[in-house]
Amino acid sequence: MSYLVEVNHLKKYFPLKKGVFSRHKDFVCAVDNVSFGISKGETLGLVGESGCGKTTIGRTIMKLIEPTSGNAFFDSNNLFLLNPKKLREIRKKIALVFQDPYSSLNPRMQVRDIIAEPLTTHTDIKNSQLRDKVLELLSYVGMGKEHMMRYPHQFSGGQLQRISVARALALNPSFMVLDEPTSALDVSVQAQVLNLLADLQETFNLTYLFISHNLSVVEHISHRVAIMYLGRIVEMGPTKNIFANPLHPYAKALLSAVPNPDPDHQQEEVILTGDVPSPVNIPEGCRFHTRCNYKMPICQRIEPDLKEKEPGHEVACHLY
Amino acid sequence: MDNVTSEVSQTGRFERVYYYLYLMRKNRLLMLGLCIGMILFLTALFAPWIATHPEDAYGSLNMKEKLRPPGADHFMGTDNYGRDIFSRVVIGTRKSLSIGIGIVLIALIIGLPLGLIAGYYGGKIDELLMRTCDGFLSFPQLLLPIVIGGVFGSSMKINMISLAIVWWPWYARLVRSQVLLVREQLYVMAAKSIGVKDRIIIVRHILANSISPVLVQVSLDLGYAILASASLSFIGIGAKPPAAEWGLMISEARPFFLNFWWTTTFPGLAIFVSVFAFNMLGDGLKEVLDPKVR
Amino acid sequence: MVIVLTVLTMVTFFFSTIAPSDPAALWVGPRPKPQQLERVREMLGLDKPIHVRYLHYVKNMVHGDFGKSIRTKQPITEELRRYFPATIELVTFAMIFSLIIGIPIGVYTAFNRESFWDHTGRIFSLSGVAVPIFWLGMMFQLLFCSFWDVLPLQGRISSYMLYTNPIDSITGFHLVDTAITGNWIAFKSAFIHMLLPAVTLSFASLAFIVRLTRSSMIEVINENYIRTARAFGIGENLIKYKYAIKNGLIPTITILGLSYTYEIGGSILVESIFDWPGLGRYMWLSVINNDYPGIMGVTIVFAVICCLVNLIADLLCALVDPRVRLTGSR
Amino acid sequence: MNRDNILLDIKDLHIEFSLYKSTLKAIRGISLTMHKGETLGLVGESGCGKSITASSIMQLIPCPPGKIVSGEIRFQGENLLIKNDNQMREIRGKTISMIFQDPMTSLNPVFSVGDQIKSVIKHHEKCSTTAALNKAAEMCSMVGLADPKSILKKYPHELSGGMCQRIMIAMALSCRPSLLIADEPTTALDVTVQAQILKLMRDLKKEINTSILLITHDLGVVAKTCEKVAVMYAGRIVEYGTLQHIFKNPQHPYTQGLLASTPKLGGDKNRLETIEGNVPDLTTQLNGCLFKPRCNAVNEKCAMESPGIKEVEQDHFLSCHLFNTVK
Repeated sequence: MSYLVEVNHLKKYFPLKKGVFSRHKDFVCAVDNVSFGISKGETLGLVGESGCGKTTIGRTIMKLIEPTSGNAFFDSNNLFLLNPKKLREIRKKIALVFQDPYSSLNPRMQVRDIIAEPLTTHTDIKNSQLRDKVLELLSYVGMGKEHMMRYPHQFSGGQLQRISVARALALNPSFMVLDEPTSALDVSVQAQVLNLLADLQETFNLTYLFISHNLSVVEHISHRVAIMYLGRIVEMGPTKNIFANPLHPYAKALLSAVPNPDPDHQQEEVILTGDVPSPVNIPEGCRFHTRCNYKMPICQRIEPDLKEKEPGHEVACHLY
Repeated sequence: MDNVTSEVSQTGRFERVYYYLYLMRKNRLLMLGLCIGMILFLTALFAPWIATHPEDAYGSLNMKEKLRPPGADHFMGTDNYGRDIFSRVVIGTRKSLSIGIGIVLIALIIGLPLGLIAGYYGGKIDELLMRTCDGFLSFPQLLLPIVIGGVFGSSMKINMISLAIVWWPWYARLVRSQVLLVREQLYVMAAKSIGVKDRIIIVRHILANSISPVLVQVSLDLGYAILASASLSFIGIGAKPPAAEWGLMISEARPFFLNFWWTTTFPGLAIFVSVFAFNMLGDGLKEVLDPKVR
Repeated sequence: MVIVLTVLTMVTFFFSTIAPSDPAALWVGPRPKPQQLERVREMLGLDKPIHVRYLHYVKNMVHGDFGKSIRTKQPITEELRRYFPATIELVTFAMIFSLIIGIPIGVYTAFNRESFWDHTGRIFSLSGVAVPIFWLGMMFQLLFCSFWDVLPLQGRISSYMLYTNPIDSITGFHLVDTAITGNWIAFKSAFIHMLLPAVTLSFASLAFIVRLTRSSMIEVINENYIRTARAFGIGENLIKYKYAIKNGLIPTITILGLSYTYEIGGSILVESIFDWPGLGRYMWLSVINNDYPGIMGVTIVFAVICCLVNLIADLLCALVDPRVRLTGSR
Repeated sequence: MNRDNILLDIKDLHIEFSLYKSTLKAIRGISLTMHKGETLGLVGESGCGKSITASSIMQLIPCPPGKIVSGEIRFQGENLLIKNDNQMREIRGKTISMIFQDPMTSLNPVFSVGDQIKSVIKHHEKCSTTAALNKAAEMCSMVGLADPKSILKKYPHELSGGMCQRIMIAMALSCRPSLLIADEPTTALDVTVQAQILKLMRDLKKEINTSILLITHDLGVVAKTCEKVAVMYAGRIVEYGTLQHIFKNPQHPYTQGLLASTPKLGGDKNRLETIEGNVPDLTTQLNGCLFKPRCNAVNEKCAMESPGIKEVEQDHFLSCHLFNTVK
């Protein structure tokens, strides 16, 4: 099977400046050796708690952040080795939608100009053609002419997120990175945006990388899921398998911690002790061993690799 | 408290403009500053027609009228050469305003782009620029102009340039700090992800969203620049006699002002009022533009 | 800091060498003879190449020798040593004055927003930074010395005091010296001489401190943790004067260094008006007499003071704000 | 239900905020009864006024611009709205405590956490500093913080979000209040930490028998912790009942829509139901049922009069004209 998007051994360390006098440099290990692939038309959900590096992955793929090492392929072009001109070409095919709709749109620009920005940057469309195109894009997301001249502050969060999606669609991308697109929205509006995304995927055969901390949303929209902990993927596989039968102790705890809006839903709760360690001092060995309930001696020394347990279902744990 | 405090309006393209105009009208400070500022500019523009004895500003002596107190002929009295102080103060407006604007403009022209670049790109350039700024800012503002003036002799032009040299770091720092805030906004990253060119990002997204504190600073600084250049003239660097310059007029009156109060009081008031006006203007603008102070 | 000082010496030295007027000519006086000029040039070392002169200058400076003043023909180091305490005393007194007055006003107006005193304080602080201090000093002289005649016009101490109640110079600060030795008559004289210049000098930073304290206090009382304190039933006064003040004063402390350097700059103006025998007046005299070695000497001393003050301000900041203390960066 | 058992009784509360050129009627007539020992969840979307309701109980609404127009809040039989500041201060933190959404900014950054807990205890119990510090350490170990002595010496920025929230809870419970108001206590936290905090709150409730008013937008959190639920929409309570009533037998179209649009773990992968349209603009004069523009089953009555809140079965209250027709 060939992937549309493939990421190999991606690493991103952020240098941490400590004081004026100390020369010693620490690193925030945001993404540590992550590999995955996404087929065409598929949605890969990337879940994890805050600070686990999921947003960094999305931004590194877009080359908004320089990777420390590793490769990312899009349509068999290595994104990290392309010259700037080629990269601009490729970028048209990849779009990004951000978490916070209130700050991802420039408050001093009209909706018309916001949506037209990708078009004016990459194409020569002008005047009435441009206007028609903007209208068409707005109609995809269920908005119309009356919204074109307004400024972002005149819209609600859900509408703003629709505008962001419309902008992302402007250049007919084939791949979209959705960075927590619904976490700033209310549930009823979230449902609208999720449905919209599903519809668009069907209409344009889009491929999604869906980044979120909300497991219920990820389960709802993704075909496959990757669970991250402290910069690493600890478990990855088809959505159904992962949610029915999580293998990694962290995945188990995470799933059991999701509050289910059903009072009769009785589940055994796995409560983890302590907090996520700082990404500056990652524990030796398996990075989860400090909070793991199934800790073995080997976990303190050797870091487990992702291994295929069932077909397509990989897990990084010494238990398996 | 949810969205109680965000005053989102759903109607009208110019709603925001109206809103600012409304706040501006409501702000007495701003309006007062604006009025005095306008009067100052008009005075500067029509100075030769307003002054009752315009020739006095350019060094004509009239020893018969020496040190007259304020009266019908001389609203603010005369100085030790019999020159009409009112006329000299009025004509001095030109010099003070133009030097103030000059200083701020030069400082802005140097500081704004440097701050933008340092803030946007960061790294080594940023480090170098900020250390330079720190260096400048940790000394009294008047020190370097005094040294320069003391060494090169005094002239208004040198005065202006040397003040601009110590002034630009303030702008560089202000712009940089703003850019650092705006740069982290997601719309900048969104523009980058679309592939918009750096130049356009800087102008359309970053500059447009970080300019309002700079505007505030400019209006405040117009006043401070006038004050600083007057101070230099007072020390004896800058304007040369017989020029009609406020700081110089006060300095010239020093030997005898204890007996002839009007010789220093009025030029000083002129400085005070103009600096005060620009201060009010800047402070009012800040209240209008910055929701936090409101 | 060392870099800043090095650059500064280079800049000032560079300026003095490219200055349009000839130091030797100034040394000799009007209508010099060529031989005289030659001799003075040699004496001042002006015939050597520029980098040699610079190194020589720096070497001497490190040894505490700033050369001789062209104006007074005295060694500058000695003169600076004599004038140094007077300036420090004046500026520190002014600084303390502006803090003691400024912080309470700022806090009070912040807690009583939109009240009569708030508006008054606001106008005061706006005008404070707008008033030219040299003019203000002269107005004070007009009022207090000429019109009401309650305070001395200028100087650091009454001249007859030197005969009637001579001051034992221990620290060089008159107020401290007289207080230690119990010389209260001289103390009183020094104090009343200090009042006008110090108030004049502190005026701008006083206004600045009022403004800054007010705005930062207002910001702090809108913070979440103040709401928390209220939600736990802590009394309004305790919230204001214990919880909010510590947060609200942090910005004021961070600008202490800045205000001090600002007042040092202002001392040039104020000392020249009040004939205060300090560095600022020395600077002024050097400037109007084109005395480059003098200007350079004072500049270097001012720069060193400013660097030290900024360092102390940073340390003070770390003392108050635990966040700064731990991250170690500014 | 037993009358003496009523802890908190809110009657027809109206709150307004004056804004630039308009007035925001944030709370439009809320009536709510809470019994002793109960955990009540107040749910709703952003802007529906749930936080304002909570703050109004503590009288922490900044006024101006806020103003309680009418209504009455009875706590243990006493009307809180007629109490003066001093009397309220006695109640705040002692009999009613409150914790907030963002634990990191809710603690003062320049005082150590021990200092902050200590001063709350000292303020209400009038005891010595050492006694207060001991009590603080005791509270810390109660909320599951290991090594309380060293934690008390730390500053808020040295602690994680979860730890700060534990400190807040310790502070809130230190005087054994009869009511704890928790305003979105876990929204800023990660899921695994949220699970820790929710478990802690459940355990502590059993231990010290405090009633909890939990404000949240997350139906999952409510289902996990509460016994009773009140659903708010646009400044009104639209439905109020036990957990079973609301989740298993919702009657109001908004409650139904809200539940259907929430993705559930293990739920079917069909399209999510949505509630079309937007929340009404609360600065305008609104007549009739506020949910009418987004409701699929409107009748002529909805536009005319605002539906009052009625008990439709025991302990299940509803504010909808459709009730009889739906059944």
